[in-house]
Amino acid sequence: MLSKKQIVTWLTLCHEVLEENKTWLTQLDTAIGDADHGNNMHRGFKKVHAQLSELADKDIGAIFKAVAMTLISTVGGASGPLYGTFFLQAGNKMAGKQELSETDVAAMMRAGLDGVKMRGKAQPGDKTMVDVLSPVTEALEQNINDGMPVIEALAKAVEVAEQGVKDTIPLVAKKGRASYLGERSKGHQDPGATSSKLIVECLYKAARADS
Amino acid sequence: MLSKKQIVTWLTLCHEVLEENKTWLTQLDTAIGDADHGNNMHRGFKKVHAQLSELADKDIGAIFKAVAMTLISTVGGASGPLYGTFFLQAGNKMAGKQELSETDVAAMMRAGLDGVKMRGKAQPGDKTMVDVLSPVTEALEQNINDGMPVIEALAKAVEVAEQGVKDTIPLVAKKGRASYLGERSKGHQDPGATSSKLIVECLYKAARADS
Amino acid sequence: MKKLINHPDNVIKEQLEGMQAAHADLIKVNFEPYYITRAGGPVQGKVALVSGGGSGHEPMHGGFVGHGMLHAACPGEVFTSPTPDQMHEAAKAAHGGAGVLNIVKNYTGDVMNFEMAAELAIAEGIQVQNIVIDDDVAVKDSLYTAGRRGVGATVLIEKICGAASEEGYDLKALSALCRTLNQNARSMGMALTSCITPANGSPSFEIGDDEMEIGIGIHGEPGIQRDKMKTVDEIAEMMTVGILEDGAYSRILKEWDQDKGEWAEFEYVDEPFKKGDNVIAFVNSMGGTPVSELYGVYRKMAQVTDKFGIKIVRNLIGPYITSLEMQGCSITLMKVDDKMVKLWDAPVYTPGLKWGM
Amino acid sequence: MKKLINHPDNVIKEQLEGMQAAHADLIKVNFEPYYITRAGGPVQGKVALVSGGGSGHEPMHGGFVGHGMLHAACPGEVFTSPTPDQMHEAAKAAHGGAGVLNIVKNYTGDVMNFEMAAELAIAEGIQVQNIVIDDDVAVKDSLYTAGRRGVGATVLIEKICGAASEEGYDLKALSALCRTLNQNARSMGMALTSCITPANGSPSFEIGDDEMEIGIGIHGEPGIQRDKMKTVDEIAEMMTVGILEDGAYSRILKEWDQDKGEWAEFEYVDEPFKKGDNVIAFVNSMGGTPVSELYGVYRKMAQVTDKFGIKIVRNLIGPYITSLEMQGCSITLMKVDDKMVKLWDAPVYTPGLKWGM
Ligand SMILES: Nc1ncnc2c1ncn2[C@@H]1O[C@H](COP(=O)(O)OP(=O)(O)O)[C@@H](O)[C@H]1O
Ligand SMILES: Nc1ncnc2c1ncn2[C@@H]1O[C@H](COP(=O)(O)OP(=O)(O)O)[C@@H](O)[C@H]1O
Ligand SMILES: [Mg+2]
Ligand SMILES: [Mg+2]
Ligand SMILES: [Mg+2]
Ligand SMILES: [Mg+2]
Repeated sequence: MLSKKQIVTWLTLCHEVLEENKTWLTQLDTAIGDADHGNNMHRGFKKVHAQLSELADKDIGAIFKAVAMTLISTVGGASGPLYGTFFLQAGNKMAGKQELSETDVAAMMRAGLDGVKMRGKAQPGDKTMVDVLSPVTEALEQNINDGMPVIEALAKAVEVAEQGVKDTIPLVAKKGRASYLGERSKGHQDPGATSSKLIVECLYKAARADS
Repeated sequence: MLSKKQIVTWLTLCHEVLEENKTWLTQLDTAIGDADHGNNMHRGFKKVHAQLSELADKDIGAIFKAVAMTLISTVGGASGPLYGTFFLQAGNKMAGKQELSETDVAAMMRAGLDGVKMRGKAQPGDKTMVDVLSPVTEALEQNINDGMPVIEALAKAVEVAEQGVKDTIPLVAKKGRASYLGERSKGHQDPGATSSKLIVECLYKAARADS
Repeated sequence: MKKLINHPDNVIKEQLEGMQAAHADLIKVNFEPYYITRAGGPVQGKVALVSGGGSGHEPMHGGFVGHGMLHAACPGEVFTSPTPDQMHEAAKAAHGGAGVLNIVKNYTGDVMNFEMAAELAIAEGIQVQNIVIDDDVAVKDSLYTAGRRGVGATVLIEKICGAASEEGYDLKALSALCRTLNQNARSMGMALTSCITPANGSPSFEIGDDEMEIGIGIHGEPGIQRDKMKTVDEIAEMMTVGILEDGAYSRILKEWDQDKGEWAEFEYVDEPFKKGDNVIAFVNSMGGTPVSELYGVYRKMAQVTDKFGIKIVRNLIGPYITSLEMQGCSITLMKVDDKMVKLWDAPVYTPGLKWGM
Repeated sequence: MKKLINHPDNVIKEQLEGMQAAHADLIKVNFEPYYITRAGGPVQGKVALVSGGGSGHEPMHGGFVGHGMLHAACPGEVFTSPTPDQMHEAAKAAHGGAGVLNIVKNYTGDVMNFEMAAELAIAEGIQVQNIVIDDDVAVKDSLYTAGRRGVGATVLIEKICGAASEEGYDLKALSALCRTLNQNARSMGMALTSCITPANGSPSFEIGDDEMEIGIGIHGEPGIQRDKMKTVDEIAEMMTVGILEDGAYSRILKEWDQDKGEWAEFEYVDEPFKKGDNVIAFVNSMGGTPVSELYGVYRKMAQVTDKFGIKIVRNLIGPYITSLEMQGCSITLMKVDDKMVKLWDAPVYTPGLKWGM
């Protein structure tokens, strides 16, 4: 189970981690993009973090939808609408909840992933954030369905995320800005997949923090 | 005495030497100017050289005036009108001559220098070609008045020219483009003084060539 | 990084303040969120032409707000699409009761953000259409990529559609014109240098003094290939031939279906240029290349188009859709008929483009 | 050196060919010697406005030939004054029977070559006047230097005098206007980078990534001083204050004395700017700086002029008088009265500047 407090911790950690990794994400987006992903994600989650105190009394679904609105109106670029839609769909699915069961966590990821795929039309293998979000969602669903507790399931999700982001390296991008580079996108890690992995890691860390 | 043949040799040597020194003059004009003096002088004397064959039957004054017209219409910048006026006034002074006596050589230089000073209003010490042409003219007048033969007088003139161009180095430019730099023009050799020195050296070499 | 800026965080705000100070007679800059509208306010009864994109491409789009061109423009962060709320505010501020046409350059972010913006406006009863511009031939196919980028044609389209709005085209007719112009246009870009965004402070790619990038976009990203530096004749010929020999191009673009009240997909097939076509030729500086070099490009491009049997009826030469200080150029050819040429010639009075009034 | 050129020896010719191909409706390029005149030919009964200078400053001057601005322009080699025979041919081609006004930027070469050209025209019975432009405040005095350089004011003067010629000013009145405009204008320039001339292939000066040159001209030469790089606010403030606090300036300029039939020297004293003055403000890119950064410059410049009590009534912002691809900017302020503003607003239609028609 994840408490609301842990959800808020998750979002706080996202802000810290995306700030720490701003330069790294920028470098990734320099090699195969326009060098703004680090700044985009930092800007968005900084604003999310600033709003967390006034969201404390809302249910988790409402928190996610507020996060969605903030990301959509702050991030810009491709990642803004995509992550925004992730949290919007997650928020719809988690409407009214004050805490998330294991099953909720898997459903939240599935709703978010489906939103990203609906919005961006990417499939696994296209060298995008979907190459992390998809295997993570499937692993969570599988493990949680098998009865794994949430902390362990998220630990496994992190491993899957790490593998997923590494797996983007040899891919030729078929979506997003990197796709303009064709074969030249090979050999470079995808920035959006990287920020997704970081976000998943933060969820795991939040699950291990105080509830 | 200088024969017409030696005068033509002089102009031919000017072309060769200014071509060889094009990069050097460019570098000097880069430090305290707009980096075109080497190209300007090369362009002008290349055209002069191309016309020399058709000037063979004219008198020395007419040759100089043709050189003036060519330089004026080809060189551009500050050095075009200045060197053009040098040869125009020299040509007027040497009108009708088929050979130049020692006295003629001094008078030619004086007429040319006066033309340059009339046109550009520079005085010795302003860090220009006048800082070579003026001491050269005075030395020639003095030595030739004292009865020195032309080759020896020109050898002395070359020494004076070399000293004159070195003397431009510590000067603060008061004329021309270098004057915009104020104190920053100190420590740099003047490009126009350098091309003047080269031209004087060529006259000396021509005096030692076949008449 | 050496730029005429203060703190990188304030670049966009300050440059917009400078634009406002300079062009108070032409434009009104809103600061929270950022958007630019005409100083005279919305034009009642005319379709509002709206565009936007990352900052860093000036004068596009903010410099094209004014009579005869855009009604509103939204600048995002440097090279980052603006956000839906920003575009929605701009559309509301510019709306003159006859609907909004969003000119959307084909980048994943631009398309998604403009779609969400359109949904917000439609939800409030404003008629909207989004037309996607995708003229860049360097990106070869649409199946295995995000599709062709929207580049130089955007400027020409903003001008011609701006005139058409002025003439009273309704939203449907203006959308059709915009669509046709996009289908009529093809572009190709190249770079001698990359560029440095204020937020990052380092070049967007490294490139040697004897190299060039072919097939670049406008966001400082690498092109489709790296080559040894060539002469301008070779470069201009390669780019122009690349445009002229580009074959039929097919892809699916999303537009709003007014009747069904939802997004619908349409397949469009562009035909290649052919002998006898009249074109507008646009030779663009990426920002750091001076106009003198553009004339060297134009010279060879005009020889190639002439040999192909194409007639250049109008041209535009200068820095109009840029990538900060990048040195490089792009060529756009747009097939036009007499009506389009008249619209091109119609008066325009914006910070970045003026003639006829 | 990476430029969009072919062989360095052919740069000027090819870029002129490109200009001719692009603007056959506006200009006619002569190739031996190089000069540019209006496509419509000389304008009978109006004073022919002629200027020229080294190539490398495009669009100035060739890009300013056309209705409402220059009648002829002479491009020399890069950064090298054109020659008298060239200017004489241009004057003859442009002469419409009402005399020729040469706008001469104050460089030793430009002044001497234009003087010799004027003498050639006068000898053929053409009425001529040469007015020297010397607006650069970075050069402090005229006694121990070649005098202030002619820089940004040249563009504004070519526009305003072009309109005055169109209005029918005779040579005397046009010369007087030109002289007054020059006395009303002051400029200052700075550079972040140097530039590379095609003929030489290497930078005109070395400069570090944390340095800038203050008080540059337009020929790639070093400025009057080297500084550590500063913010755009500091730079724009320094330049604008430098212009506004420049005191009375006195120098001797040569003009043709029509009655005596010879060159005569005149002492001119320019008064400094004062509270209540109306000005045209011109923020210029040296060629490689994008317009977005110019707006950052404009913002602070406008704050400084406002504080000084000066009103900006018109402005010009962009790359108009350049040094190849140099990154940097210049500011020009020109005091104007209502008549001058009307001339500024008058229609102009040239490759480099268009409005009103
Ligand atoms: N269609 C898409 N579906 C899913 N993810 C995408 C898509 N397009 C781009 N992305 C993700 O967005 C990331 C880039 O984000 P960002 O740099 O913020 O946007 P932009 O490309 O507009 O500059 C990519 O690394 C990729 O992971
Ligand atoms: N008023 C002057 N009188 C004499 N010589 C001058 C004067 N002005 C400039 N020069 C000479 O011209 C040289 C520069 O020539 P050049 O580079 O060809 O012309 P520009 O300065 O127009 O580029 C200077 O080095 C100087 O010797
Ligand atoms: Mg990006
Ligand atoms: Mg020089
Ligand atoms: Mg982006
Ligand atoms: Mg020169």
